[in-house]
Amino acid sequence: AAPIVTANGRIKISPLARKTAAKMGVDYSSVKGSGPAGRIVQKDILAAAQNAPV
Amino acid sequence: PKKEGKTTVAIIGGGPGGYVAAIRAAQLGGEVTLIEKNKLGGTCLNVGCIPTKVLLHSAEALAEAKEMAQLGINVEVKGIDWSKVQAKKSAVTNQLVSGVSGLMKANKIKVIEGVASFASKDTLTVTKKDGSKENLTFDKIIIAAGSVPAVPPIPGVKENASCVDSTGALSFEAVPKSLLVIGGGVIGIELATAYSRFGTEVTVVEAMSKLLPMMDGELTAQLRKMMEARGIKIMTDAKVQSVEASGTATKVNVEVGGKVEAFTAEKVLVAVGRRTDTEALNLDAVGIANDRGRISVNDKMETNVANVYAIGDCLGKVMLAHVASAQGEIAAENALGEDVLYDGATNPSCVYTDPEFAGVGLTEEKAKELGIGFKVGKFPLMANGKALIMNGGVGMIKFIIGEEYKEVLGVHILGPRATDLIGECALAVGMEATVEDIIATIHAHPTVTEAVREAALAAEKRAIHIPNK
Amino acid sequence: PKKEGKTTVAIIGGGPGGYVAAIRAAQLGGEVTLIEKNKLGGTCLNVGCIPTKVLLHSAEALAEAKEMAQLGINVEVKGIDWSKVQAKKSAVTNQLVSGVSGLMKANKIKVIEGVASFASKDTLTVTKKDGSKENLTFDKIIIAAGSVPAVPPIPGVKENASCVDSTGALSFEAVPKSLLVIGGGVIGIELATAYSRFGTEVTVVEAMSKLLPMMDGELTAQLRKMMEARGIKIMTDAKVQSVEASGTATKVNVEVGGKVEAFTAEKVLVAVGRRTDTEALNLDAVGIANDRGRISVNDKMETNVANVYAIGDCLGKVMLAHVASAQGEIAAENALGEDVLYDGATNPSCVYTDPEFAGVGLTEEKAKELGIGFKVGKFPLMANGKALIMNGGVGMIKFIIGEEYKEVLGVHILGPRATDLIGECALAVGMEATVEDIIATIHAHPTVTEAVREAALAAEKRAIHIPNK
Ligand SMILES: Cc1cc2nc3c(=O)[nH]c(=O)nc-3n(C[C@H](O)[C@H](O)[C@H](O)COP(=O)(O)OP(=O)(O)OC[C@H]3O[C@@H](n4cnc5c(N)ncnc54)[C@H](O)[C@@H]3O)c2cc1C
Ligand SMILES: Cc1cc2nc3c(=O)[nH]c(=O)nc-3n(C[C@H](O)[C@H](O)[C@H](O)COP(=O)(O)OP(=O)(O)OC[C@H]3O[C@@H](n4cnc5c(N)ncnc54)[C@H](O)[C@@H]3O)c2cc1C
Repeated sequence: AAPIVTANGRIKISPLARKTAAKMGVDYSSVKGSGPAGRIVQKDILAAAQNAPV
Repeated sequence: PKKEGKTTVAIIGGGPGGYVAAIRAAQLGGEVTLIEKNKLGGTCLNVGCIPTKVLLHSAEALAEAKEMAQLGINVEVKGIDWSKVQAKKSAVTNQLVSGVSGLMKANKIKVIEGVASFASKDTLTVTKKDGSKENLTFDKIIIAAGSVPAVPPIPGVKENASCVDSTGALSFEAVPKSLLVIGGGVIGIELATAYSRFGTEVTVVEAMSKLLPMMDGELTAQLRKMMEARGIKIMTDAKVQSVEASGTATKVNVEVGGKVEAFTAEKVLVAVGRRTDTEALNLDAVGIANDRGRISVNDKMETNVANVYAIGDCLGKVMLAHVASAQGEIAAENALGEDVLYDGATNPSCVYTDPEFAGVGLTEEKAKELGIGFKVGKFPLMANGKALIMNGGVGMIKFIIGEEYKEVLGVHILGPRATDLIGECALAVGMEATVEDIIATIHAHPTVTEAVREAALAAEKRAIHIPNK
Repeated sequence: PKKEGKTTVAIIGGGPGGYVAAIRAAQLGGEVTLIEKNKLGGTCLNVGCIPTKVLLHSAEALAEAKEMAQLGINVEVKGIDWSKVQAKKSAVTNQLVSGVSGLMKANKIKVIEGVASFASKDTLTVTKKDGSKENLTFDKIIIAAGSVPAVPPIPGVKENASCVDSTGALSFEAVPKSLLVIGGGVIGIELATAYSRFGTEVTVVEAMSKLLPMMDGELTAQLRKMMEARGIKIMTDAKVQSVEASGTATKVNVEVGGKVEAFTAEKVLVAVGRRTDTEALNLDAVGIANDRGRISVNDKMETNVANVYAIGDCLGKVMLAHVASAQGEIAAENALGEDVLYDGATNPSCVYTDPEFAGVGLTEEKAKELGIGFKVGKFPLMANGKALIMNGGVGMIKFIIGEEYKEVLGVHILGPRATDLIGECALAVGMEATVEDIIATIHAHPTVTEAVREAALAAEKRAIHIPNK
């Protein structure tokens, strides 16, 4: 799944989700966002971390 | 007669839940019928949010008039023209109700006056004023039946005409000399604020240990002090045992601190909560799951019965107009084929006191209860120029910030314009903003929003206009 | 005597740019000296933002008092006690200035009274009141020298004592019977609003074709109509040619529509702009790049000379207190070893008119000029319950949304509490929010913030409380 990008070409992700991804080592460039208009939110990162192969 | 390919949608109830759901369903192409037994606008426009705010607006004007001398504006306060206050209330209410009626027409929504009840899972019996009944079948039904004041089983309340509910208290024939308010929730506190400003001697009796249970405790305690300083008598941990007539007044017996004390007041406002208005619906007969009249739904606002949704006060959960409306949009979207979830994370709670009081997200108490690590940032409005000009700088803003990621968990504001300041904070919660996002945003000078940023700075121990401890 | 390992920082000027930079530098461990030739608080606290808002607050109170009868509050307006209005202004100003002084102490910032000028790139000569001079050397110097009213080369302005600048207009000895305002920018419009409410007959003369050049044109036109309806005479495309005494009054000759017309007024407010106050600094001698006194900086607020920063009004760009403060924090952080950039994208513009007027981000005009694809969402406050209660529903909210990504490019608000409502919108711009983020956020009822969401909905043609075209 490809994330949505913003007008400035950045991936649409909430600041909390970005920090969470950094902490958990999740690469969010392939996470599908569930927030408004496809924004990646923290729970998407938590779900991705859970599903990631160990 | 169903139009080719159009989904037929019934909405039961024309309050802020129902009429918004109706408009949204019509926007999405539904053929919409709204059934309302009383007045469009529901509790909110007719006997709730709007009329209370009109009274509070007049009350605030009176309070301001009394303070104008120190601004260099000499006015003599001649008194209150209560019939004009009431006329203003009716004028605003009527304008908004007829606005809703116009919106129904503009959106081609059919409005039926009558009481709806379920004949089967997809068919409603509508009983009109003249007693005639009609059965109507729909593809989708959204229940938005709302709530009515609860009458507590306190001996004497029903028997005494001086005991009124919020609807009664909005339409007193004259400003009462004294008023005892049973219940320190939002409705009780707002009406206490209004009548206290109008000159009524007000006493509030609350059974729990704290007023306004959903609001931040520290700020609620500050508000309580301000109310008491203005002469409102407030008792918490106090239980009303009975009410009895006492000459032309009413005696209320209150158990407080182990003793029973008697209080006398001209009027008694019973504001102990509201119950769902779902009796007429026939829920059990068609198997719509509910808990003593409180309808159960999932995040899509679906009941257990296919194609039947429920929203707003009739769920018996968060009884707020904007929650009803938000849920109404979600229910309509799902009914018309979208797949969306209601998320209450950004839901603000507002109390129209003096100053205003608003909060969004987690309170300190709630964060502790959930075991979430957090830090607090506080900023007193005494150090904010605009607040100083507006109300002498009374109030405080408080941020609850997540310990690890510094996300905005909650914001609580007691101060001028709090109910509008909370908009920024709700957006912050919804966007999962961190304290840095608030800080990076330039806040205009001189505004009260500067204090929002300062409270965020305070959480980082880098507030500018107060020393950081 | 420099403390071991501490960076010494000088701040020139104690306005909202300088004192904020000083506090931030102290927070970051700097040993800070602030040099102020006049009063702490600068233009903003002493003769700018704060005193205008105090006058406007009294003026608003007067206007409200006159409208109270229709709220059922009977008051007799006895008049204005101008000395009390002025006393209130001084009281608020003094409280805030002494607050700044307290913050300087709390942050261990050394304050020197005197005029600073560059002796060399890292050394300042401070000339004290008694004429004594001292040379002081610093690791870092932040220039926050601010601005003063510009005097236009209009014949007669200098010679006529009835011609005042904004400082003069804040301290008239009495409310003038008539006032002609030269310049329809923020300062001119705010003072026109205040004095018009106080009963002065006000005329505004603006050389350009539009008032308030930085604000949205459509809403500015609405505001102009409202001001005219209240009796303020407004001329645009009108050039003042000369001013001359005419008995006890002053005659102002204005070229408008090809003809020269004469207007007579008791007082003339010259509010055509401000110039940087950098003459004393000796910029050219030490090679600090500037454009006729307007200091040049990069996004780090660095001048071309190493270790010398400049912020706020003395840059001669966006002359706003909150911009000066934001730049002050950035300069201090960079001076103390951080590496941060000033970003003005979230900078709100506010005008304290009746109703308030505020904007952030791109106006429709600017988006067109930049060739950015956009759509507009508008919501009239007539359809917002809270605005209806507060001011009869006068005003409008307007969103500018990017065509492709639906990001919030700009928001413009004319209406009650606009200057605080803009906080949410600035956060939206800063966080690159899209219209969906605003829509997904629950906005409390009844608040004016609901209309913010409705305007966002309108951009998507799904507003609830107005028909969508
Ligand atoms: C005094 C007071 C002040 C308040 N202030 C605020 C405030 O400031 N902010 C806020 O957010 N909330 C406030 N509230 C709460 C707010 O009014 C409610 O949360 C809101 O009205 C709920 O909307 P609703 O559409 O769910 O129900 P309602 O507004 O109660 O509307 C339900 C409608 O359904 C109709 N109905 C019921 N059963 C049937 C039937 N069987 N057939 C046909 N029609 C039926 C009713 O007649 C009614 O019109 C206040 C409430 C009160 C009492
Ligand atoms: C009437 C009026 C209303 C305004 N209203 C608003 C408003 O509502 N909102 C808003 O954002 N802005 C408003 N402004 C603009 C605002 O006041 C300025 O943008 C702001 O004060 C700029 O801050 P500053 O620190 O850059 O400069 P200033 O506030 O001008 O401070 C500069 C200080 O430096 C001192 N100084 C100068 N040179 C030297 C020297 N060589 N040595 C020592 N000291 C020196 C000066 O004495 C002064 O105290 C208003 C301005 C006016 C005139």
